[in-house]
Amino acid sequence: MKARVHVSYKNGVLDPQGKAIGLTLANLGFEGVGDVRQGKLIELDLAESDAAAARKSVEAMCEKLLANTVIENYAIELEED
Amino acid sequence: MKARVHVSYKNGVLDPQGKAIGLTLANLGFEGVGDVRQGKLIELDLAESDAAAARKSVEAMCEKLLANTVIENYAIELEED
Amino acid sequence: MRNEPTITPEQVAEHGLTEDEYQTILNVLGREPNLTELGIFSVMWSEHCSYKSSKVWLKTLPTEAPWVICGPGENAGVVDIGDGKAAIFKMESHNHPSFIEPYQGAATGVGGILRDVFTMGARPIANMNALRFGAPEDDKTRHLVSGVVAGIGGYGNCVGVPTVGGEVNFDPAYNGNILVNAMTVGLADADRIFYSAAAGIGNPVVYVGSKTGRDGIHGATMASAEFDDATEEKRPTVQVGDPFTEKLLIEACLELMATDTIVAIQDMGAAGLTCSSVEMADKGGVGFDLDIDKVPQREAGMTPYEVMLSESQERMLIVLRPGTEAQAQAIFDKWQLDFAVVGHVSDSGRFTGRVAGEVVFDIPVRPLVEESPEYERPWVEPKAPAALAPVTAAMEHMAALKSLLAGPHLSSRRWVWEQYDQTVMADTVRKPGGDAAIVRIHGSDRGLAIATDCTPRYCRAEPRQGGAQAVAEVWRNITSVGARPLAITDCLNFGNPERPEIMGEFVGCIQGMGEACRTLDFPVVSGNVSLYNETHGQAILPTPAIGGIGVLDDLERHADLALRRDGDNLILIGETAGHLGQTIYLRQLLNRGDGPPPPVDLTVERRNGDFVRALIAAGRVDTCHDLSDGGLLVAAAEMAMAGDTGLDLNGPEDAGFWFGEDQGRYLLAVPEADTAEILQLAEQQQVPAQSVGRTGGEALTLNAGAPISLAELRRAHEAWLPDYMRND
Amino acid sequence: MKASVIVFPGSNCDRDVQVALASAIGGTPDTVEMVWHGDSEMAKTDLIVLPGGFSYGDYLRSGAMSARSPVMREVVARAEQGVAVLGICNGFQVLTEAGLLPGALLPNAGLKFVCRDVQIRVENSQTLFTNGYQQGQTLRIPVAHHDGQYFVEPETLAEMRERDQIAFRYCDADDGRAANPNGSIDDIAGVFNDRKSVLGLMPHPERAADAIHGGTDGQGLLNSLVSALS
Ligand SMILES: Nc1ncnc2c1ncn2[C@@H]1O[C@H](COP(=O)(O)OP(=O)(O)O)[C@@H](O)[C@H]1O
Ligand SMILES: [Mg+2]
Repeated sequence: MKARVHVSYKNGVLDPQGKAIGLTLANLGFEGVGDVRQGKLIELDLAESDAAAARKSVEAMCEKLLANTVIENYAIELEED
Repeated sequence: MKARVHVSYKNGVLDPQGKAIGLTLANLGFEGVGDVRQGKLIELDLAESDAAAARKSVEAMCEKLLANTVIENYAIELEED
Repeated sequence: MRNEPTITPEQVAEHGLTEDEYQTILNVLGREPNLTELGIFSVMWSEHCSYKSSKVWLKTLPTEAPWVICGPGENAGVVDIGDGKAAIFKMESHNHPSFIEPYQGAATGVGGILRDVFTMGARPIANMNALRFGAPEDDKTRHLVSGVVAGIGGYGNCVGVPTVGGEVNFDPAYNGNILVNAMTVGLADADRIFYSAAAGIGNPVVYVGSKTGRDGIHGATMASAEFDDATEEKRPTVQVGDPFTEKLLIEACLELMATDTIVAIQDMGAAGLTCSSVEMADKGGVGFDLDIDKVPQREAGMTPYEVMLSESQERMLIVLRPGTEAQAQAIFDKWQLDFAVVGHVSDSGRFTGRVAGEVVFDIPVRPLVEESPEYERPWVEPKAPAALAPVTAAMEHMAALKSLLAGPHLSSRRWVWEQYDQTVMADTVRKPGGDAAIVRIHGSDRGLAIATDCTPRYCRAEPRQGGAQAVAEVWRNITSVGARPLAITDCLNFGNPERPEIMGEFVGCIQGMGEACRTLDFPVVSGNVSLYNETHGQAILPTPAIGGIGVLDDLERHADLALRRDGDNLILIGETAGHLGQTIYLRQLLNRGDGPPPPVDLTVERRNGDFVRALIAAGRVDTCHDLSDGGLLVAAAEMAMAGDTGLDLNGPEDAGFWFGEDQGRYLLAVPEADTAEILQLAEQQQVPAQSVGRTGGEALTLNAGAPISLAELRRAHEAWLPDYMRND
Repeated sequence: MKASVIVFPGSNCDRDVQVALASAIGGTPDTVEMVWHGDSEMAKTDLIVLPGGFSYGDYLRSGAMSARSPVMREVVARAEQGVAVLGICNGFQVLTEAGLLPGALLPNAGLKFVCRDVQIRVENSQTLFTNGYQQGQTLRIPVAHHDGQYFVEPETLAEMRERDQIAFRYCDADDGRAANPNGSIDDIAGVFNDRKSVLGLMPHPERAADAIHGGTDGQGLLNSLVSALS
């Protein structure tokens, strides 16, 4: 089973990277670009084949390591091989 | 329209971040975690409402700024508001 | 005024205000506050902003000297360093945020202290960091070390200010409350210092930097509250630092400061726009009238409460001369920073905010500052430590040395400082690894020496001695490189001041610091207090971290600790009684923490230090190291390893001689030809001095025992921290 | 010789390299011109320097945003005319992002910022940047970077070797640690373009150019330029 974890800053937390990208896109002449946010996408190969068990384990990984929930949210997507 | 750009290292480019995450997960006692890769996810709010035009413009952003195609691949997903 | 629901007792309590404090608010306003006003009072009267528990004691510290241009009370302290230049410096804590989010907490700590310094007109030229973590065995420690160090580096490196030194301690007392204290030193022209007192009725009040978001609201109150299990649940907002914007802000502000447009300037730190406005208005004896809707905002729909209490980073407030708005704006536009006229200076003496013309808060400035609570917290005299029980040597001395060098307390901190850019700006003369860092005063042959220190276990055992020792050790470290110590900043980290024992520690440390400052002519010019560092009633060790600076009039004449030559005599300066109480030797090798800390005799400290400094300044000594944690044998080994030159040491056999931590001592390496004369000079000046060894070879030998190679020692010394952090 | 240093928002070694270059030229600092990134005009110059720092915070990718700033179009045009271009640290990253040098700079293999002295070997002393050194000479110069891991496709690397485009390699650590501080492929610390008119390197020669730095091995690079271009 494959898991994709998307870690992003919570709403209201400053995202300096996103801000700088937005500025540069504007400087490059791209128009109509509003808010830009940059997050992480972590892809994991899991031996686990049961979806519920996999989700539980990835959730634990997020809480313990992949995200700092003080400032970050995470979302998990699972995909059968 | 919202665009999500997923930027990841090409095969053959070392991904030390992914590797470090994998190691730490193992140290934390998570079992059965195989390959781990870390990429970026860039989310853009676009004024453009036509999907084809939006994709074209985001492709240009990727080629010009968001990805370095010497080392990275990118994938674009669009989402109506 | 907009109609808002009346304030409930719960709201008052949630804002950390006591009933008495709330009653004072009612008296000041002559009516009930609205929620925004309550928020403003609460942050202004928080421990962090009002120093309500510490003020009475801080006033007892000496703050003056002929070279002090500006002491405590402004954003940072300013001292004259000669040649028309001034050094501006301060230290600040970011303890609580760093525990919750180590990377961002530490990073924004560095950002905050940088702003305190450049807001006064200085270009930051050096950063320092004093870090205290829990026991290495504690689950959280490794993760905290990793994040804090990366965060300090992440911010300072990006901004382009070298991090040139600091300290790292581990002790179980910090398990639930780590300490992250950051210091910045800046350089300015002595006649171009900028202050925060607003003036000029009608002058524009200008906001520059980043936009205001909903981050860090209640940060100032959080920094003043004790931790409990619910804290992690509450998930207080920690700010994310943007060092890139900070770098632009430094350049833009310095560019603006070169013009003639600024009346007053102040960074927005704790309590953001509220605290900066109120302080500027109060210092100038004027009022401030703000249009809240003109404040650049990152998010839609922010309430005045949120705008006023936000602790978004990288923002400054400026009062401009009338008519200079366009000139100023052009500079901030160039650096792509926000710029907005958000109000004006008024003669009302009131702090007023409006949204769409409607008044949303209206508070008299003077009482908001002057009626702030000030407590004479009860305190008890700390118990005198019991006498030291007899000590039997733990093991053979060389084995003890190796074990100490390879342990958590005395191992090399290279793993830490290599994550910091130590050489950007190309003026770093002495990097981390010595007693004090040295940074060249740009474009001259002069330098600044910078050191931070504190020995918390001494402070716990005997606060008064500990407070004096911390100041003395900084003075000694600066002296060791040959610099003239000028002044200090402090960061006073303690537990809950409402407990009389803790308040007793605080009082004792301050008294000791004050005595040391007076005797050593080393005044306090800035500082910061961080209280309530406790979890479940477990307080940290009392930790008055001291940061000091000194000046070197001739960079050619400075000393460092690396042995340079074979055949030098190693001269020990100062009295060695063999004091083992509270030493690292006792603690690490015998697992004991008893006895009094080493006594500090400030007159002797001064006499010995003045002697050593004069020798270095005269160009007669170029190799010097002060003695501190671990005592004589550790210091000698550090000199040998740094210079890759061996030592043959001779002296009495007792552990106290080699590992005692008697104060006021230095080791000098002196060529044979000069030795007799230097010993004679010492005798004339009643400075104890004796030869304890001779340099040469590639090993350390003690009293003709089995040698231990420098390579082996170095391996032991360098290994502990990287090994410990291997899997962070 | 006329030299220009490009200043990007977030550059922080611009002054350092200005001071070091001016001293190599033998003038006061203002003899070296500072050019703001937003300017697309640049006076005639013999050497363009892209300094170290964190332009645009190193956000997204180091050097990525600066490489797209207006002044870089002019730098690329001048480089094509043969004007010498030197990129140090962040400047090296900008040059690869702008396509003036092959390859890319990835985060250090150790994932940490690293600031320490390294030893590098001069691999090609027949260029305007390195003529003051001996072939194979070892230099001690500090690095200070987070993203210094040089990467290039194996085929390109083979071509680069063929054409003597490797300028410096990390070598002989003298403190028992790995010589290569960042995991760079083939231990590469600096590379030339095909014409040897553009050099990018991670170590900071301007921080080893004055007795107070504790070493002056970087001075040779600046002196080489002065003697070649004056
Ligand atoms: N956090 C840190 N950041 C930078 N340098 C550090 C840090 N901790 C320790 N160092 C450096 O390591 C050396 C030894 O530190 P320490 O043992 O505290 O010195 P001392 O005993 O002279 O006070 C000093 O040069 C100090 O600046
Ligand atoms: Mg010392």
